[in-house]
Amino acid sequence: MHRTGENRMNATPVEESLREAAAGAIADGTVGVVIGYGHEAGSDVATPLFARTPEQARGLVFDATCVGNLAIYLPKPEVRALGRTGLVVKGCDLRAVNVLLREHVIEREDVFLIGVRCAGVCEPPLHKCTVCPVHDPSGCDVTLGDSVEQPTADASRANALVAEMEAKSIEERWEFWKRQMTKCVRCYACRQVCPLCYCKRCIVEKTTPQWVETSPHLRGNLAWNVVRAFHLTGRCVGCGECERVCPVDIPLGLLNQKMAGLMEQWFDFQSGLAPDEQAPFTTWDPNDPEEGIL
Amino acid sequence: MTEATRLQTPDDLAALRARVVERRSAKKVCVSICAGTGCRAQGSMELLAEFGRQLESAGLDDVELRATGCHGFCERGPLVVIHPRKIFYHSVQMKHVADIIDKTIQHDEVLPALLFRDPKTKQRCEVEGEVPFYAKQQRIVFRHNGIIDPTDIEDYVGADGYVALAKVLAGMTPEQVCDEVEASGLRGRGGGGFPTGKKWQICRNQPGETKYVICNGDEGDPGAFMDRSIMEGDPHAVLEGMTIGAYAIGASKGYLYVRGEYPLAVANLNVAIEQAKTRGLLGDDIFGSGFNFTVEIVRGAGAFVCGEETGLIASIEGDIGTPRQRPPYPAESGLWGKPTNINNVETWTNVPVILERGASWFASIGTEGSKGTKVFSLVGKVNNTGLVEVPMGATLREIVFDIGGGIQKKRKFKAVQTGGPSGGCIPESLLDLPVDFDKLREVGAMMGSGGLIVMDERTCMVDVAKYFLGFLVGESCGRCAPCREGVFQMHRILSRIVEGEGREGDLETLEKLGNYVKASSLCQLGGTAPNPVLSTLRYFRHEYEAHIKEKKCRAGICKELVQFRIDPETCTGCTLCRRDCPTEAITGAKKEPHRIDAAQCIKCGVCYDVCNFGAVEVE
Amino acid sequence: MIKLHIDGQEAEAEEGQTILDAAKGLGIEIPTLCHHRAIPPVGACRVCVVEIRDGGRPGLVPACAYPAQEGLVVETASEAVRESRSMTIQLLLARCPEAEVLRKLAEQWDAPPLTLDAPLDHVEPPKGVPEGAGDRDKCILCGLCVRVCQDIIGPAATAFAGRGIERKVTTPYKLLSDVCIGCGACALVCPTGAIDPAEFCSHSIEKIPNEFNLGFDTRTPIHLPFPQAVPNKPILDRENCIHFRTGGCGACETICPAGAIDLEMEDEIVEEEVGAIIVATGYELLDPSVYEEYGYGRYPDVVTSLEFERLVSASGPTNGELTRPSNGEPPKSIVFLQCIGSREETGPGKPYCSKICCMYTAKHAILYKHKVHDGQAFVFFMDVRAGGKNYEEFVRRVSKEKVATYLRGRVSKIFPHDGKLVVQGADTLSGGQVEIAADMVVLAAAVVPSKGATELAQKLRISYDQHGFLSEAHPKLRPVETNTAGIFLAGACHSAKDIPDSVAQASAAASKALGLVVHDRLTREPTIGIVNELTCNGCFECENVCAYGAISPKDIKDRSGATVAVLANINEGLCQGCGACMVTCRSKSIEVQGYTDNQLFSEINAITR
Amino acid sequence: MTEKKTTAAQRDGTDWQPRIVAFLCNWCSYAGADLAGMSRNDYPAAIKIVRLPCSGRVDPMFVLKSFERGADMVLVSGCHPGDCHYSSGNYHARRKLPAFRELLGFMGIDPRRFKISWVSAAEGNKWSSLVADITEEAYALGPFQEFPKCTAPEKTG
Repeated sequence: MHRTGENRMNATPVEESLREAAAGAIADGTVGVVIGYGHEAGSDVATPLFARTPEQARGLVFDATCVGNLAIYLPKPEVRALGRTGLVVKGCDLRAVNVLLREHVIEREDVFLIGVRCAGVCEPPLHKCTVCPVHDPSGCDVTLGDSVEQPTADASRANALVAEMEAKSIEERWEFWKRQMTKCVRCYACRQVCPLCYCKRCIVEKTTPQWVETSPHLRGNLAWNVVRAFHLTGRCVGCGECERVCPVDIPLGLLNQKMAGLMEQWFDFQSGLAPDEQAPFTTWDPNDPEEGIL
Repeated sequence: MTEATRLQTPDDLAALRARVVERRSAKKVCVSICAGTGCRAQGSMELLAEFGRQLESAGLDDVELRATGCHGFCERGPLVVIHPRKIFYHSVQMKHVADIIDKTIQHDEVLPALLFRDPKTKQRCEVEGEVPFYAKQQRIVFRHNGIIDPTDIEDYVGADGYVALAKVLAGMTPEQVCDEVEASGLRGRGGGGFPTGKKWQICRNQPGETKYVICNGDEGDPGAFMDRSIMEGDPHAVLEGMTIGAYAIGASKGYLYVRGEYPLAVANLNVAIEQAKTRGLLGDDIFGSGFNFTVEIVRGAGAFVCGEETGLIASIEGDIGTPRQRPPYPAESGLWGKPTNINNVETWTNVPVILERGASWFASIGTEGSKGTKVFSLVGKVNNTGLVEVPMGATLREIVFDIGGGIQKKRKFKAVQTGGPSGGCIPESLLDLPVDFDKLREVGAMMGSGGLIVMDERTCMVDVAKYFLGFLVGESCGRCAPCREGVFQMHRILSRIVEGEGREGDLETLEKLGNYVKASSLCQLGGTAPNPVLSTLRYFRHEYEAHIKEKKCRAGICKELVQFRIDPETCTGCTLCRRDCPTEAITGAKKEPHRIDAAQCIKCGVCYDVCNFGAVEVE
Repeated sequence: MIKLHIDGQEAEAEEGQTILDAAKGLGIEIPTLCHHRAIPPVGACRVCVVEIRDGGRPGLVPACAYPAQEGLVVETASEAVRESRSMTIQLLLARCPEAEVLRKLAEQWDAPPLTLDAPLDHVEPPKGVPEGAGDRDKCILCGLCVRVCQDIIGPAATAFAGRGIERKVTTPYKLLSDVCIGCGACALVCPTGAIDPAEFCSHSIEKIPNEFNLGFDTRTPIHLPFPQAVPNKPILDRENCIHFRTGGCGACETICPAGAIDLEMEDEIVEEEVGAIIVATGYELLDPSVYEEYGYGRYPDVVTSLEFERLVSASGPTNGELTRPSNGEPPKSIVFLQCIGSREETGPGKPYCSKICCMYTAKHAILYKHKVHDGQAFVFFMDVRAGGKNYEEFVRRVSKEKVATYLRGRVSKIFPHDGKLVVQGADTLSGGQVEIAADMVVLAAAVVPSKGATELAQKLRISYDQHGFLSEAHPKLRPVETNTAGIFLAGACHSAKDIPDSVAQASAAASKALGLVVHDRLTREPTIGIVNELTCNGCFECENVCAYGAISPKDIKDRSGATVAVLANINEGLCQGCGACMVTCRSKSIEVQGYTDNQLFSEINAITR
Repeated sequence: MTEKKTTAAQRDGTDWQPRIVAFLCNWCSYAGADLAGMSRNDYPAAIKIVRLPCSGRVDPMFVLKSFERGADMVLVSGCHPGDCHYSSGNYHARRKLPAFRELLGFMGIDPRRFKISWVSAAEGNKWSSLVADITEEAYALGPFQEFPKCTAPEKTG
């Protein structure tokens, strides 16, 4: 991979301090690698940059193109083999790190978190940024950047798309999703990019029994996406990467948002806000809602 | 009173005594008036004031006026003695004061009318010692009574007071004191007769720092008042005795338990305690010996049973005066659970004189087993009532007839009751019995605290027994069943007998109950309570039998069993009985034989008592 | 050790012990009245007098208060002792002819009634105090009550007043006592039963209803739960105990000769690991006060069948004398009503038949006739359901021999009239209305499960029906087991049952339980979870959902011993096979044997074919 | 229970019978169903029971699988809350299954075809009336073919 970060002349103050922090951590052996964002020619979004030397850290950038969620790399054995991982995280990315911590995928001491305060990325801002509850990543080893006014998450906006869908009749919904799922080519990019899809063996790959039909017809596609959405229920932090990477533009985020909203509504739960939270499907309360039970 | 300085050493005491003696002898004449309770009742305090006024107006300021304790001859109060000749006037009244000052004091003239006239020899007795009442007495306990002013410590010191204490503290060990008292043979005068020295020794040998001495001044026997007289007339002697005793057993605190009915005794004792404190004779470091002793007065509330030592201790502790089971004896565990020595007033009063004059002197008086003297209160149907102190071993006859002057109205002697309500009745046949602890016990009576009640033929012994038992029923504390129930039941039987309801077997039941109560009671109140019944049953059983079988009371006391009748032969018609009869049951004209209307007669016996001719007969 | 001789035997005593103690050591019995081991002796009653022959001042002394002294020679039943003791008893009897204890002693110690003028009649009762602190006819003035209150309990509510024969136990100024805490220690130590603190305590002393006798009489805070209780030992009811309510009293601790009471003790939760549980929570009766027409709760003479059981029981509140609760008179006529709340499809009752009522009502009728020979008994019934060995014969006998008149029909109303209860009912066999004036009505109320049985069932994870009866695993084939292994049912907690059925089920439950626990190894269902370590992510969400704590981390090591992974591991002893972990596992790395996903998929496939 | 084969061809016919897959916990609902049988209660035979240890054992995918295989309705029934034989299995089910139903509904699969109920071992009567009721509803909803039959991409407008 060809890194172009060094070519960028006028680094912002955040980037300066980011590079300094990363170079320092690498130099004093705190970490074996810092995973951050770099600019690569031909890509309109920032790409991952693995800095293993202080010099390489000079290539780190932080700007509106830094959309991706780098937490995806944390569980990977080949990354862990590089030594302690330094990770540049935005607030939204930190939520994914928190879920990984809560699910014992990584241990806190295995990572060095370089938090960057972020008001939102992309122009116009992504959906996830407008509803983001964590602009200021807390609990990181280093936190950089000017403090960002914490805008109240726009709940109505967060639920607007879901509400729009729910306003439709059953048949209309069925038709909508049938149309969407028909497009699915079962490339599993959604799975690959999801920082929380870290299973050694995905359920789709379990054949005895065959939980999900693997051939890319509508019924299998539906089953896969139901499973995917349900496995992320109470866990998905809404980074939106799945939808972003979907080659056929299935609105996967809509399903995740539906379930995340449900968790918040039923169990007052938002995923990834803290590393020691209790996932809603691993606990219960005698006073849980009884709706729709005969 | 001169300057009230603290007496630091025995020498200080001797110096004070010398000063007092010298000052007393300077005054040639002294009018000594009995201020004992008996004489006060007869106006001695008014007499004292009158003497004071008249002596002052006569300008006789070198005549000393002294209010003394009881002389004992209370029958003839108020008593006045004129010193230095010790002329003994009795029954002195206000009208005699001027005469006495004029004649006796100023002109050394004796007023024969005020002298005692011996009814036997018809001779006038000029001094006390010549009066038969005093002649046979030996006054050791009463050594100061009637002589000193009990409210003036200097009088007591002048009469060799506190010499014994000085001697003890200056040169005797506590053991020596105990030994001395034991050698004297002094026995407790409260009734038990336990050797005093031995008692002290036991208490002394108990472990523990804190010990107490108590003076039992709860003189509860009806008619007895010798302890009262001593406390009123010679309080320092009591205090001195207690102080010596405290030194001997190792106590530093004493309690004087005085009957509430004895206000004068309390007053005089309080004065004495204050004076002794001022003089350093009570308090810390007495006579520079390092020995400390204080005395507190506790006033009893008048329960007879508080004379019992454990009852008394309970009373001092603030509880109901109820005796408890002994052992442990107070010498082991007494007041507040500490070793405690209790002696009565008369015993304590003997102590100083024993230590002053020596054990052998004391032991020379009295009988084999009972040493010293005993004060009796001689009362009843005897001519000379009062307090008499005789050596142990004097016979009842001497006491009743020689000292007491025989039975009133020349009636026949029937019995003498000794030892208070729970004593026994001694019949005429035992009149020559030498009185001491052991002899009295042998005949079923007891020394007690020294009551002697003389009874004449007009005394029903069943009624007497009932009377005393009635007293004891009321005074039993009620704790133990034999005393509470047994004495009560005995009293009920006696009541029935005197009411003519006596039954066959009653006497056996009485004896059985009596012996039972004696043997089984918790304290000595119960242990002696049946004595009046048992002793009268022993000596006067025929009277009981007459009551039960013949339904007769020969003494004419038990109303249900008596009929009074006037013998027309003997009746002179003097009308005395007719006039005295409270129910006008007697009729008859002057110089005519009278007769009694049995329907109206309430059998009070007044006619019998007033008839000078023996015309009233009892059937 | 002090050595002394008692009745010719050598006795030993410790310092501080009395002759009584020493005699006790030899097994020599000396009667006492005013003595109680917890209270310092006073030697007041003199019943315990013994004779000192030697070694001390000879004479009679109270054994209870006289210290054992070295060398004492004591006779406990000499002539003098016997005479004294007999006289004491006679005198006390003269005071209190009613005192039972004295009568017994009089018999024992040959104390014929004295020719005494007794009983006493001039001891006036204290004013303001209803009957005096002491029952004058029984108080022997031993003073134990006064001493226990003063020396042991502390408040000194009573004391002696008066001297000698006038002595009595009373309160200060003869007024109701404010300091009395109502502990009843006085009544406890009183040898004659003369004192009752309720009579002089200024605050009312709450009587505690005796639960076992269904409130027909009262009990003390320390009481035997019921006659023949096992263990047959008293229990202390903390709620009513004065010590626990006020911090005072504590008399029991002092008084108990065995020193068995420790008021510092706390309730503790005892944890036992057991191999089997038998639930036998029993039943109670439906509260018949829901039926206004029967007047239960309003009319004291309307009782339930269980209350009737207590009233006729020899160990019951009336010692077996059957009396009307309202006035204590024997009921001359009695009406038994069956099916109160049973076999009722609507209303407050139960749809089921309570099964035991027909039989016990027949028994009650017989018991009634035993107690009240000339009484009349009536039974209102719906059907007589006396199925069982000799059951029908029994009921038939009761009806045939006219022990009770059986009336088929229901009762519509019970109302009091003229001291009686008028029972209005229908006699459907004769087709007429009947009206019976009864002294007593007994309601055979429906059998319902004990309170708390459902809560217990929830704790034990066993099921119960809509009435709260606990459910068996299978009504025909596993009638003793519950659905939870190791838990068994016995008796009426399962359904209304009579004694033979309860005994049979209990025996079966016991043998089932024993069958489990006698083995060294537990045989159990193989349906437990197994982790597939190849695919386990080690996220431990399964650990979170496991109700049994059966899942724990397991270190996976390589050959060098280094930990390469930490994965879930299931303890097969703890796992119950519920499968919650399987559902939670996203990578499907756990399978419950017997309920594997494969098996269930096959089932789904099969039934949707 | 009598079983009638239901085929696609018959679905519009009068003898069409809904196919209801019921997942019952072993301790309560299965026992309740058993009780209904023992009590000789009548209830429709359309229901096919899969016995599991616990309602907490019901993987939501079983539901989807059942629909995929042609079930017209799915029922999951367990112990009443608080009564779970495994203490909390039904509490877990109470969180997951309704959430899954929401997801299905969101995706256009009629949530009325997925029933959840609590039936205790003693509720034989509840069981039979419940089955009668949902069978009635299943008839009303008609056959559910959209999901199982969508294997081939449909040409949509």
